[in-house]
Amino acid sequence: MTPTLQAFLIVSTALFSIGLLAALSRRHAIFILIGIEMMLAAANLNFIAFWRFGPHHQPPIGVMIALFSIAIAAAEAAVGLAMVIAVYRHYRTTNVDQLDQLRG
Amino acid sequence: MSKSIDQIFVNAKQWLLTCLGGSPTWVIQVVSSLVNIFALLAVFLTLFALISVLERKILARIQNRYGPNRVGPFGLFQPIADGIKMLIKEDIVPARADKIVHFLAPILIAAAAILALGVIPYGRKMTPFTIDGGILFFFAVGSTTELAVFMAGWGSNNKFSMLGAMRAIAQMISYELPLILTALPVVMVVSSLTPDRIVAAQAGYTFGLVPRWFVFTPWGAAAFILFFISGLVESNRTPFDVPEGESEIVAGHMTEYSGFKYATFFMAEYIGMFAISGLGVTLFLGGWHAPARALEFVPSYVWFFAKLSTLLFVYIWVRGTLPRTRVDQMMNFAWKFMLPMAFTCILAAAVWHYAGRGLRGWLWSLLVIAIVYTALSTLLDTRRKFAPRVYRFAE
Amino acid sequence: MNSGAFILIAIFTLAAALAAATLRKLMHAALSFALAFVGLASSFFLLGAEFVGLALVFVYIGAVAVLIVFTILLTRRDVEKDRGFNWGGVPIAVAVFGGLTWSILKTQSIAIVAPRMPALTVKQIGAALMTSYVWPLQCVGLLLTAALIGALILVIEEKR
Amino acid sequence: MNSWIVTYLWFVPAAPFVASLIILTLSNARRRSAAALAIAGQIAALAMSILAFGQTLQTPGFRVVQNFTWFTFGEQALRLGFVFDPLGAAMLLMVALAGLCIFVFSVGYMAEDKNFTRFFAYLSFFSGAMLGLVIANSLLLLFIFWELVGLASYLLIGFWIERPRAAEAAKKAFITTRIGDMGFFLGILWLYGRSGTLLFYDRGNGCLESAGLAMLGASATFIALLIFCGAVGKSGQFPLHVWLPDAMEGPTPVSALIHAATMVAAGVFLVARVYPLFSLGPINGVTPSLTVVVWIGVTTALMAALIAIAQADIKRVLAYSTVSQLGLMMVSLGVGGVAAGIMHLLAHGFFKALLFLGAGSVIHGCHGEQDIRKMGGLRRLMPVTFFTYAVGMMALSGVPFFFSGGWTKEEILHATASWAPSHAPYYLILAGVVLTALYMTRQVIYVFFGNPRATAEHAHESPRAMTMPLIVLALCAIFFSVVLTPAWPWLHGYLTGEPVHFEIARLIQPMLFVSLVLVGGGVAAGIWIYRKAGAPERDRPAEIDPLEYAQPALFRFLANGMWIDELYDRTVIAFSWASARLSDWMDRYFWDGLVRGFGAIAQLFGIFTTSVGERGINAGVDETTVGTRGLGRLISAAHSGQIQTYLGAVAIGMLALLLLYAWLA
Repeated sequence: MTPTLQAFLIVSTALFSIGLLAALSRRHAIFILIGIEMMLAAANLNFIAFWRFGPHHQPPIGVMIALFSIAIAAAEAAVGLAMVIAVYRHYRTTNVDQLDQLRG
Repeated sequence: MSKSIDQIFVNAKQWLLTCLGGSPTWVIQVVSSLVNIFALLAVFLTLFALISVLERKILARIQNRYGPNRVGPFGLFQPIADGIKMLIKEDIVPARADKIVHFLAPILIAAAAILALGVIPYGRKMTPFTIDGGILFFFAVGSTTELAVFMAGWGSNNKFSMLGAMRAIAQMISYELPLILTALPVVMVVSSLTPDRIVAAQAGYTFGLVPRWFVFTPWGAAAFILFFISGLVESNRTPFDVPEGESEIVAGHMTEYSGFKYATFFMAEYIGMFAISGLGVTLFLGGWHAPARALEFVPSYVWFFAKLSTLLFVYIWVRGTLPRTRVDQMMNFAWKFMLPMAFTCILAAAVWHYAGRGLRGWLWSLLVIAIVYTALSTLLDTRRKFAPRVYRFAE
Repeated sequence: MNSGAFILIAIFTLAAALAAATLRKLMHAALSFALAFVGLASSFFLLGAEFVGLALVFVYIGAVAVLIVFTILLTRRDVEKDRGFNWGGVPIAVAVFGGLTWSILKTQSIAIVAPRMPALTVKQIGAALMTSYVWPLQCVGLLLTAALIGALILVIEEKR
Repeated sequence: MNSWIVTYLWFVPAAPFVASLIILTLSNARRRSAAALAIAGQIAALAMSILAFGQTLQTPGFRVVQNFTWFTFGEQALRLGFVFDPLGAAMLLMVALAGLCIFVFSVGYMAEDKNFTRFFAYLSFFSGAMLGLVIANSLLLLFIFWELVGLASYLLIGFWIERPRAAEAAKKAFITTRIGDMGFFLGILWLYGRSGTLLFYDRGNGCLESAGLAMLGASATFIALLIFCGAVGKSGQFPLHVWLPDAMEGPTPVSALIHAATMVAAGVFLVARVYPLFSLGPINGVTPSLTVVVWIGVTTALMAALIAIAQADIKRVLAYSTVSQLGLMMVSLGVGGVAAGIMHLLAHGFFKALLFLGAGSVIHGCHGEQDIRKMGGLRRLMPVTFFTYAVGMMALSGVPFFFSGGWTKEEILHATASWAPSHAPYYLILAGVVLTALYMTRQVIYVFFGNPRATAEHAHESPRAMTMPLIVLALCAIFFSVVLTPAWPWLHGYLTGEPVHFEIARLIQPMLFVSLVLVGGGVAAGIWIYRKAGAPERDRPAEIDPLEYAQPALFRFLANGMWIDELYDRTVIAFSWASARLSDWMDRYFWDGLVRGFGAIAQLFGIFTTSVGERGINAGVDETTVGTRGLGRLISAAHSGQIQTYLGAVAIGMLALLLLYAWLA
């Protein structure tokens, strides 16, 4: 017995939801970044899974997209964390509840 | 005859597995892996013990004293005594420490170091785990060390630990780039990330005399020197042992560790050193290939370990000779010299390849490296004063 | 592909991810985050994408996790303060999970097992990267450079 | 027939151009390298010119052409090209050689100047443009170089920009020549319109070849006259000659190079180049356009010679003499003696450069003094300058046998004498010859004889860098006559393509005695009139010119250039000012008033609409605004400013989409 595509998709959905939870519920800005990274990783898992379970394995499109997405996620993390530090310097806090200067 | 000696360990493992005949495939796989793991651990822990005492002996010779000579013949049983001492010491965990992180750090760091050993070909058909992207695996596993060091620094909740960890991570990240970039020309030239292929590509002899190791090409020599320096930094060895500089920050991230945990750190450091040296041997020194055709009857693993031992000796020699560098000098060196030179090696390898890999390519790539080296060293003339030291801390 | 391995990896990954999302101590959460990615990388291995798995470990544990712990370190004074948990996010996350899972289970066309596949070698990936995907590769390189410079400019101390 | 030489001909102008560009990038302090570069460029150009010249010797009537397409618009391709024939070759050699001498001279003359490098950049630039002009095979390309030459001239006249007079002179030169160039350009356009090509020679299709000329018909006369306008401006012919004397404000080497030897000769060269256009007509040799050329030339020659007699500035005398000689060349061209005119142009280039450089040496020796009345007795103080200057003076005066100017002048006289329509130009030119001898004698006496006056007492000989070019040029002025003598008129043959043979008998001709008598008369008259110049004589004070003492009114008339500048001031310039004022007034009051009127109307309309807006529309808008603001306040509550809220909203939106999709499916 081997796992089906559905099983992988459900795992990735769960990972996505956990990422969403982290991004939605935690007050610390870093958690939002962690959550977003996890959501991106869930998407990567989907890409790889669809590629693996699909009929065509050449060219490895899913792998390519996952690789590029990893690179982009790395860039996003770098800039995001730099922003966290900049925000911390400026407001002396990383609590996203207190960062509401744009409140209408 | 020489063939069977060369393959003695492979055959032994094969024989061991035949005893399991009839078992399901996954059992055989697991057993095979376990055999590999135990063999690795046995060899390298012995080597660790041997090197720890040899280092002290060699350092002692360099410093004109005897070194350990009480326990056993020539003090050879010293590591056993040390081990016993470490085991029976009290394991102290600071009260304010983050206990879990503090506990996990040495385990993770040792695991990472040992994992890295798994992809190196130690002899003909003697690669414990053949992975398609073996070099990538090595670096991927190696990069987890940084996290482990940070865990040690953070978990100890001690300013010396934290500072040491910061220094260690800063230098490891800075030198990881040249380390990887200097491995790149070899990967490019072989067009494979598999260590076995890389070793296979270095078989044969030019004019039947000079082995075709990459260290004998200009770019290979330059890359090997850069790789060796980066390896020194990555394993926190003198002259780059800033993170654990005793005179400044006690023992860096290991300050709050004692007993067996400390021994684990110590062991991880040495095993990391073996791994880096092993990779250096694989990438540049022809792996397990013999240095001359006449010497090919000697088993391949002997050659590998001979080369490894030579490198380790140089490590120890450097430690006995050079003083510790300053942090800012080290960083300047990494970003302003090592990185550009690493890129130059890539360029020179490309030049070597496109000029036909012969004498012409040899000369051209030498020219490229010489030009960049001259330009860089003129620009970074050390007689000129570096900019005044500026330390940046986030408040 | 083995169900046992899959289940082990899935449980490990999700448990680590859940820990990353909920652990009170930020540092523990960050380390769990790294652990979750180890699990994810193993599932990539399981799916035959070894290279991506290694790249994932390399990038996330070697770089992103280190960045995160560094950021935690640099904003340390703020970290120790007690933080509430915004419970409003839980129903949304659960609803999203429920909705997606329901739709996945409802779609019968994806209840398939993996076809046989020759191993994907690094060489093939390299060939693809250097031929049909060279343009995206260059773009990503540019993006990373831009991100590097941007991050540096963001964190460099302003002159007073 | 195509030769390799023409393919690489563009190197000749390119060498000085490149040198100029490099010099421009040098700092002011790199004087030595600037001079070296400029001279190296010039030597390269000279060497290549000699090489090219050697090619032309092989066959009589040598002419090679290299054309290329510059750009294409629509179906028309605009083609440029280079041509190389004896005319161009001789000019090339003269320009390069004289230029080299002047470059070397400048090293000494400008040694103290702080903008030394800039000077050499300009000089090289000029040299490149002039060399390009000579070998251009397209009227357009020629015009481009023509204008570049004009630009160089402008820059160099105004080189001492801090002197207001220099700046004025530069402006004057630029604008005056521009008037001529206007005509020139119109001529080019007309020519292009008629013949469809601007190439001179193009395998029988060029505008100077039979096919092209056939297309022109009667318009050829007008086109030729328009092109002649350009020549008049550049060569300082009668109505537009006023800029040339003023151009002497520039450094002396510039006067020598540009305003004596090369650039001003470009006008003559232009006429010679497009001579087929001029000579196209029913009666071959005498066309309306050529008649105009003759009369303009005669007027200029005589008038300038007269004015030169009354000038006190050493350089202005030479400048008017240049104008006069250019007039002479024009006459020669007009009466059909093209070869004679060009020969005189070449000879004149050498000896006039010599004279100017000699003048420069004198000025240098007298610490910047230019007034000949304040010099005197320099023959002992500056012997080299004196001897070379004397050679130049005799060449210019046309002393036969030994000096190049004498033979060429002879040729011109021959050509003019045989002009069918009228003999008047011939006699007028003979008068010009006498006057030339007279004013040159006057100048030499003033400068070199008598006792040193004023600043001349401390004069000194110039450095080697300045005397060497003088000697070279003096030798040129003498030995150049070898190829000019009627006994062996090699240059004549070279230019016309006719075979040449040696015949000693032709050396002695009646014309020779005529000119000998005239020149001798002029010199004798000069010596007699000015024997006591610079010294008091009876009741005449020392600083008063003998001629001025005798005829004050006439002298003033001549000294002020026959009041032509003043005439222009009163007429042309006054008219320009008046029209400018009128335009200004129109602009200020008429057009402005119109605009203001419209503005006022618009303003009135604005006031009207404002009141309507205030009363009627605004009230409604206000209500709407209040309503919008309330709505905005309501909506802004959703803007919590917290990203997590937004993220949650996005998630809920995604969920809603999912449900919608499920419901639809």
